[in-house]
Amino acid sequence: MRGAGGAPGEAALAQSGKQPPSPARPPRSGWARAFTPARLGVYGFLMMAALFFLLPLYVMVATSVKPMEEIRLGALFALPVAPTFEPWRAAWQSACTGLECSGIQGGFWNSVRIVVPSAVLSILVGAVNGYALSFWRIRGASVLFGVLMAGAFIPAQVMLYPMVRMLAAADLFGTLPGVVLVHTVFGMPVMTLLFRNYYAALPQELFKAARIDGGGFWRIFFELMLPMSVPVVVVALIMQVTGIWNDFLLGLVFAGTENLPMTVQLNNIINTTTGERLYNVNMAATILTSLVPLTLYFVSGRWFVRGIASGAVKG
Amino acid sequence: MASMIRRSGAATSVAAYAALAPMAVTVLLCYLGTMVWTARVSTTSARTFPADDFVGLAQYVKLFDNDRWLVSLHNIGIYGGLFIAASLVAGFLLAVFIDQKVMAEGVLRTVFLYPYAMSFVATGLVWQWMLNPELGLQAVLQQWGFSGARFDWIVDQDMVIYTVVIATVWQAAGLVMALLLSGLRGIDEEIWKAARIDGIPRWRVYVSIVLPMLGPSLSTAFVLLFVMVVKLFDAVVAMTQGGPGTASEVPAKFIMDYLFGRANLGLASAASIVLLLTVLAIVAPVYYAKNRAGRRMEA
Amino acid sequence: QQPLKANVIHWWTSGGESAAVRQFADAYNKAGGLWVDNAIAGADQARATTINRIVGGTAPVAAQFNTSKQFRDIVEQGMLNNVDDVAAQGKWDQVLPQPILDAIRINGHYYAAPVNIHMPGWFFYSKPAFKKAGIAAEPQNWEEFIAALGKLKSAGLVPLAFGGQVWQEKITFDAVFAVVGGRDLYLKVYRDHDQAAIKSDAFKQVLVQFKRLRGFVDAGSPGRNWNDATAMVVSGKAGVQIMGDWAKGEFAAANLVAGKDYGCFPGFGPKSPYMVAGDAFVFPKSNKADVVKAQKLLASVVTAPASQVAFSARKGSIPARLDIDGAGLDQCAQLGLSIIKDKSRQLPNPEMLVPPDQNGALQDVLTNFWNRNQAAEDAQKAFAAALKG
Amino acid sequence: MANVAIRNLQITLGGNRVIDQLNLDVQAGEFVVLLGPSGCGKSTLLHTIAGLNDVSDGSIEIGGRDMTWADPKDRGISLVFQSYALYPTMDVEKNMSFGLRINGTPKAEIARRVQRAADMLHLQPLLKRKPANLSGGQRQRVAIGRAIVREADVFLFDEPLSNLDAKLRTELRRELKQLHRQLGATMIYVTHDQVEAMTLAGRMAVMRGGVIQQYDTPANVYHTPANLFVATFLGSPGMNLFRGRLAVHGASVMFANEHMQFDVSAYPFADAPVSGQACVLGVRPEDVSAINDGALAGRLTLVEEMGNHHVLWLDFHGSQVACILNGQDAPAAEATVAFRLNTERLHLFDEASEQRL
Amino acid sequence: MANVAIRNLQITLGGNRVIDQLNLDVQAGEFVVLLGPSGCGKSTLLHTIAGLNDVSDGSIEIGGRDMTWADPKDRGISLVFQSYALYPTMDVEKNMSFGLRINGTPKAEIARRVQRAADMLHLQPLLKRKPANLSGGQRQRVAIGRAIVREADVFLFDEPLSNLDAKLRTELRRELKQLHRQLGATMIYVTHDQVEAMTLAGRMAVMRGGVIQQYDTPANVYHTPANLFVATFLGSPGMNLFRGRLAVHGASVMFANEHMQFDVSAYPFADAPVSGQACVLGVRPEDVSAINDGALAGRLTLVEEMGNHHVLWLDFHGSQVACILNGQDAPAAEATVAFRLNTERLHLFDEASEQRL
Ligand SMILES: Nc1ncnc2c1ncn2[C@@H]1O[C@H](COP(=O)(O)OP(=O)(O)OP(=O)(O)O)[C@@H](O)[C@H]1O
Ligand SMILES: Nc1ncnc2c1ncn2[C@@H]1O[C@H](COP(=O)(O)OP(=O)(O)OP(=O)(O)O)[C@@H](O)[C@H]1O
Ligand SMILES: [Mg+2]
Ligand SMILES: [Mg+2]
Repeated sequence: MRGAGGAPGEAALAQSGKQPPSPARPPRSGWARAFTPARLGVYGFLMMAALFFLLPLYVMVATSVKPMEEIRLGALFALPVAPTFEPWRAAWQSACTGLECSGIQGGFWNSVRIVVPSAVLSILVGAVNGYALSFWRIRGASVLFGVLMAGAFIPAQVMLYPMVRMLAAADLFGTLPGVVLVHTVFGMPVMTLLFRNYYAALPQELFKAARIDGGGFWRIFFELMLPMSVPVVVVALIMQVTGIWNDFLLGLVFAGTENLPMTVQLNNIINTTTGERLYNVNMAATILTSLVPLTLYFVSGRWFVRGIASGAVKG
Repeated sequence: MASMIRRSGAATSVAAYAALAPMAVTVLLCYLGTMVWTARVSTTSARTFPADDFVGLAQYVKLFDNDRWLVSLHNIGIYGGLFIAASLVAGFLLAVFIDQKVMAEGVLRTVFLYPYAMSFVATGLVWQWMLNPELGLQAVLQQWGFSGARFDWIVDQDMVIYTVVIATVWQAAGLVMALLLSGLRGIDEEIWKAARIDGIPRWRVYVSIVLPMLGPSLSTAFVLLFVMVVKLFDAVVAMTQGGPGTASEVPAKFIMDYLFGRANLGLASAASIVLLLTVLAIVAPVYYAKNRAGRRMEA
Repeated sequence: QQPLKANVIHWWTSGGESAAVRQFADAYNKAGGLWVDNAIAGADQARATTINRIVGGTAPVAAQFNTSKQFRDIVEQGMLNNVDDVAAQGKWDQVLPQPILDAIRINGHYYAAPVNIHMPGWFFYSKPAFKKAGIAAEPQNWEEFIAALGKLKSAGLVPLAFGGQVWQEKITFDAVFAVVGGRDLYLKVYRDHDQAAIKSDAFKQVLVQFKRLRGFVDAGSPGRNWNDATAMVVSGKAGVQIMGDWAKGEFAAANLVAGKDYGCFPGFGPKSPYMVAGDAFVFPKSNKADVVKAQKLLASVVTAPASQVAFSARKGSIPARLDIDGAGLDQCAQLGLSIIKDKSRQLPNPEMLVPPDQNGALQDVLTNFWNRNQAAEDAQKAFAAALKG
Repeated sequence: MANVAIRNLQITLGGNRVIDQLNLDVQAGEFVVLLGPSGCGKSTLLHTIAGLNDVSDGSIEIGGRDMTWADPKDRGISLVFQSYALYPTMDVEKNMSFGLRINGTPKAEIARRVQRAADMLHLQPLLKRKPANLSGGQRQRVAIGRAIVREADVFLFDEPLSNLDAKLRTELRRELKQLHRQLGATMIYVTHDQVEAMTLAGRMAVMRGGVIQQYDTPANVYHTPANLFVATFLGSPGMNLFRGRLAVHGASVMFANEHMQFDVSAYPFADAPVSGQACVLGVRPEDVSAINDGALAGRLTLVEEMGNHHVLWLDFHGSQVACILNGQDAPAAEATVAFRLNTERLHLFDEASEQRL
Repeated sequence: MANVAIRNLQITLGGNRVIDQLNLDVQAGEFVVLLGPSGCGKSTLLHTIAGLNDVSDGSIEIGGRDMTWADPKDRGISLVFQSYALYPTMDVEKNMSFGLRINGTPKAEIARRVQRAADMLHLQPLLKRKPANLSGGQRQRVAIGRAIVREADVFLFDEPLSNLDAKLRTELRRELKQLHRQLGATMIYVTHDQVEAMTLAGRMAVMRGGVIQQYDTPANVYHTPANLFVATFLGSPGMNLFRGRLAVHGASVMFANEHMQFDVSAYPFADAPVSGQACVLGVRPEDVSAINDGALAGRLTLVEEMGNHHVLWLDFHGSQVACILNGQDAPAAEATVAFRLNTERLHLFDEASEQRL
């Protein structure tokens, strides 16, 4: 627990008033810590960075609560004069997305139905591949992996036509399993790479120990490797949930008309060729759509575990 | 008898082969398959649909006759270098600073990651506005009295590609941060202790000890960013539509335009193949060298 | 009996468009069908989806295309049903303008049902801005127009609200081409790919005049969306915008009325050509009787005079049929409708004449010419090369 | 040269009170060995002195200055980690030199010190290897090397020689002693090897459950253990124990149980002995002589051949008595062996408190 | 019960030939200790037997079957890693039971075995802790626990007790011995502790640089070392060496150098001695007696107090001679001490080949 606040100890010190007489550094608890120059530097940097990152969000939010008349004036950074939440309401339930005018809510559950199995499956497959590649010596595996990684560089759009034909041949075109499969296929290169490299950094001895313990391929994977993969699984989740949730193309092409994800509605709202554009609704819809991944980002912190392999080996 | 079969290595099992079967199928069918298919199509005169004639390298000739393709290649070179470097640096810095036991870590992490969650169709538009000299930052600065302030890169043919770098780094840095943070958090506590004993300043620990230990995470991030570079499309469409003129055209947009709007599958395929070969030419030697080094260590 | 279900792919997704497509849907439903809406924003995206669904075996009953060369390939692949019966019944050959007929009739068969005509080269102007700049009347020729822009500039306004995106540059060019170069040159170049015409001085003059506009746009124009440019006219910040008739939707959304708050003219003088573009439905191949039935029903519904007017009134376009009384339409549309009845003023837009990839190449040539410091001669050469290839 | 003074130290790790009210004074230049059973808090103590654990209560003084909250790098210490904690991406040489380079030590000086450490630790041929490619003992030597190149005021060694062979260990033990003399540095050294402890320590602290049981010279700790724990903890094989009671008759004091009776009048009792007191008699194996005229007898159950001596394990009324035989030839197993205890070197402990009488 | 037979084994790691043409035969149920300097290839050998390293050449037979390429889990082995290799995400109990759960051992049986191991290793109160929250010795005990619950045919121990205190070590040593008897399993055990080696080994293999130097019972290895390396490697303090030459006069053979002369006629020469042969004479410290009428004399430079004995270091014409004194009181330093060598227990080695004569 590197420099961990040591909260209980400090509390005790403060209460008993037994401050050491001439400490080179006083007990480091929350507030006292916050005011060393180094801490100020840290917070300074983070504030600056946060400002840079938040500026576009500010514009988006401000735009989303302005009426269109205000937006047409082009005062981008101005606070809304007559803030309105109508665009948000509209984005959620009454913006037109074609014949229907019921906002983006329509595809929400479809998106959930797509994202959950797709994310789980693609992460699982990626983890298994990464694990097999870094711990098991399999003939030809590195060649396969090389081709897979090369595949990551082909634009998905180029692959659409043959994929459509293959799925149609397998009778999976336009079905939920079909789109899940497609997401798994397209997620495979990056997921595999992610896990492969993560496992490469783990002590090989752990795997050896598990082999001695008689662990087969799957047991070692599920009982040893997966629990140790928590931080990387979180990253994978962040990537896949975001990617699949925001995916528009594959959902549109492969999911079938019954299962179109929310982003198709989103796209219909914000992306028109010759129709009029309601920027406030567009912004609101965009932010609304991203709430699911954002929630994931926010709660993912506790899984960024510290020192997950600590104490495993001597060396 | 086992010795005859298993000479290749001790750690092999049927399950391992079985586990990799989905990958093998995917690679062969979806990736290798499409690559071959694309290569084949690139030698036809296919328009909206794949054709089965053979026109040799005509599409390639056409491709390299195309000014816009050459501009795209040039742009992606500049863009790629800057984007990858900037994203790695920014992501690493963010990861390091967020790792300082700061308050509101969850909020900050979300702040740095949120751009990744939002469709570039909308955020790209916001960037376009913000960078627009008449609407955005330059206008604001001039309103504040800095009449000489100029920030009109987005309308400047020579500078526009850098605005794409800014916006895409803004989008990708958070992901790099998350990736490196997960690597960072995996490092054994004792290493930190040892470094503290050695009297190594924190920043130096990050640079000299942690960074090398993050090697695998960094290489993941690198490949990820590289893929983003090659597939760069949304941001350009949303921010500049490739303009002014063709100044911010990129290969993926070229391919997409010819694939859909311009209905020239043959040319788009040829462009994909050229792009892929370029990537391979850059990546393959590195991959090969790394693999060899790895094998040498193991052997 | 089951209503005839029809999956329809189209890219009309914004508020006004939604209202417009509802006219078709309602009419179709009333005629005994069941409209199943498959709206997909973005023309390219929607077309690609149509093709993918056809390939994947889940083709829609009907899909929107532009009345252009875009669906020639699909026809050649034998992937579309024709609607010859409906066309014969509706006497399309008599009621539709020639450019539209040329686009939808391939090898003597009708492969699309045209729904409207868009004119992509309208000149919209802000009345308050004109007033402010002291411009009394609409310019009657190109030079007057340039002079008007000059006045706007002197008044401290942005003379030309311009969105520096490739397709906007292209339609602006085509508008300039039509009014400056004239109908004959236009057809020689676009329809006949006549190299001599392209290399002519007249054509060079078109390029020069086009480039002249550049002096009247603001620094923020590159990359700008068309509706942001329209907003400049709406707010009176800018004087003129050259844009398709769909821009009226933005004016309407801002509660501006044509003829009162803003003006529109499709060209200069009484004989200026009227460029014809538009949308149509195509009908993917199917042997299923009820699908074919649905397709025929749909084709007749969307080409029916009433639904055409109802649609265009909301879409901002004009009906594809010439035998229609446009009373329900706005001022600009009525103007357009009256013009198009004059055969000599009908002018197909380039997409009807040039295949998509060449059209794209022309866009590239023009955007370079517009944005770079390029001589008109060089652009002329590039233009010629793009149309040759 | 710096002393280390620890006052009322309390350390809590993961909710466990690991060190409790610990006091320890190490003189400047002293060599102190920490000894104690596994898990008693030795490593924790070293880490705390080094400033790697947060202190719950108490203070740590190094070189006369309160360092309770000082940064590890300001304490003038260096530490060999029990788990090595080598930098995995650096080769052996960089592992050793990294701290010095950061401190801005001149290049030549770094080279010299690394050179010397490598020579001393026989790491010369391995300087360019990464830790992952080293054997356990080699890694441990790198860990030692990294600590000693720093030439700190206070060296903290956490079982630095545990994975080395006896020969190398003897050699390094001597080198460390020499380093100690040469640098005049203070050293605190954790080991489980009693030979190491005995030969290196100026003083030695025996810990148990986070509490120091005895802190004295090795000889004193060995020959006059403060309590039963210390008595049994040191020595191998361990001290033989016999339960019994004291009987005081005027000046004569007897220890007795069912099987034996001894006159312990000569024993240097701390307090006057009380008749009937339940106590434990301890005798080290080397003070048990297997001789023919021994008064006691046991059945020989096991002979351990130790190279230079034998250990005889005798069954004496159900309990095992160890006895060291320096002669060459051990009797055969199952024989009955007579033995006697060296009454001058007995140890007596109170049965209840386990303190030395 | 399974034998282990290694034939012409060759192992290359990272380009280094670590094990070279090694042959080793371990009988079923035997207890073999591997001994050798740090980095000589002991761990590598164990890992290879376990199937964790790829074999460059040679074969490994376990339980009569060729296992050179068999999967680790099919070899019926269990291994204590020198570096522990505990599963960081599992608590102590799960670490130990993992292998059993994999084998599908019944729950009750698992509980019983884990219980027993935890008792034996004093891990009872720590069963729910994760490795990161354990002390070094505790981790090592978990590593042992994980191996012994498996009750394999062949146990491989890589310095399993190095981080434990002497008392616990003695206790566990005995427990392991008992386990060995009880299970009748074959055990191969790496240690640096010679006491451990001596007490545990049925036979012991002394390795050096990947090559086995001697493979024999502990007593034989100690008393008749095959070469100079083995002679000096074993024993603490190490054997005293004197360089000299042989002089053969008929049946009488003399060893002589400038300072000493000995009749070594009684020495059991393997080959007939050659006059003038340069050789090394070795005497273990316990065979050096410091007695008043000794023929040789040295200046006492250092007295090491070892608890139950003293080691005297004598300066004999510039070289150090160690001598073990079992008496209580050591002479003062700097005194001149007379000593004599036990001529019956001398060792002679050829100076060039270092082989025993
Ligand atoms: N992965 C590796 N790559 C290269 N060399 C290695 C590797 N692992 C071990 N070695 C070398 O092989 C030799 C034998 O190593 P091994 O771990 O078997 O030694 P050991 O006898 O167990 O030593 P110790 O007693 O120090 O643990 C050592 O010199 C070591 O440096
Ligand atoms: N992070 C931790 N959380 C909870 N308990 C801990 C932690 N680290 C150590 N302990 C416990 O504190 C006690 C002391 O640990 P320490 O490492 O100081 O022991 P040690 O004396 O060095 O033992 P060893 O000789 O086995 O290395 C042990 O019982 C251990 O289980
Ligand atoms: Mg410890
Ligand atoms: Mg080893």
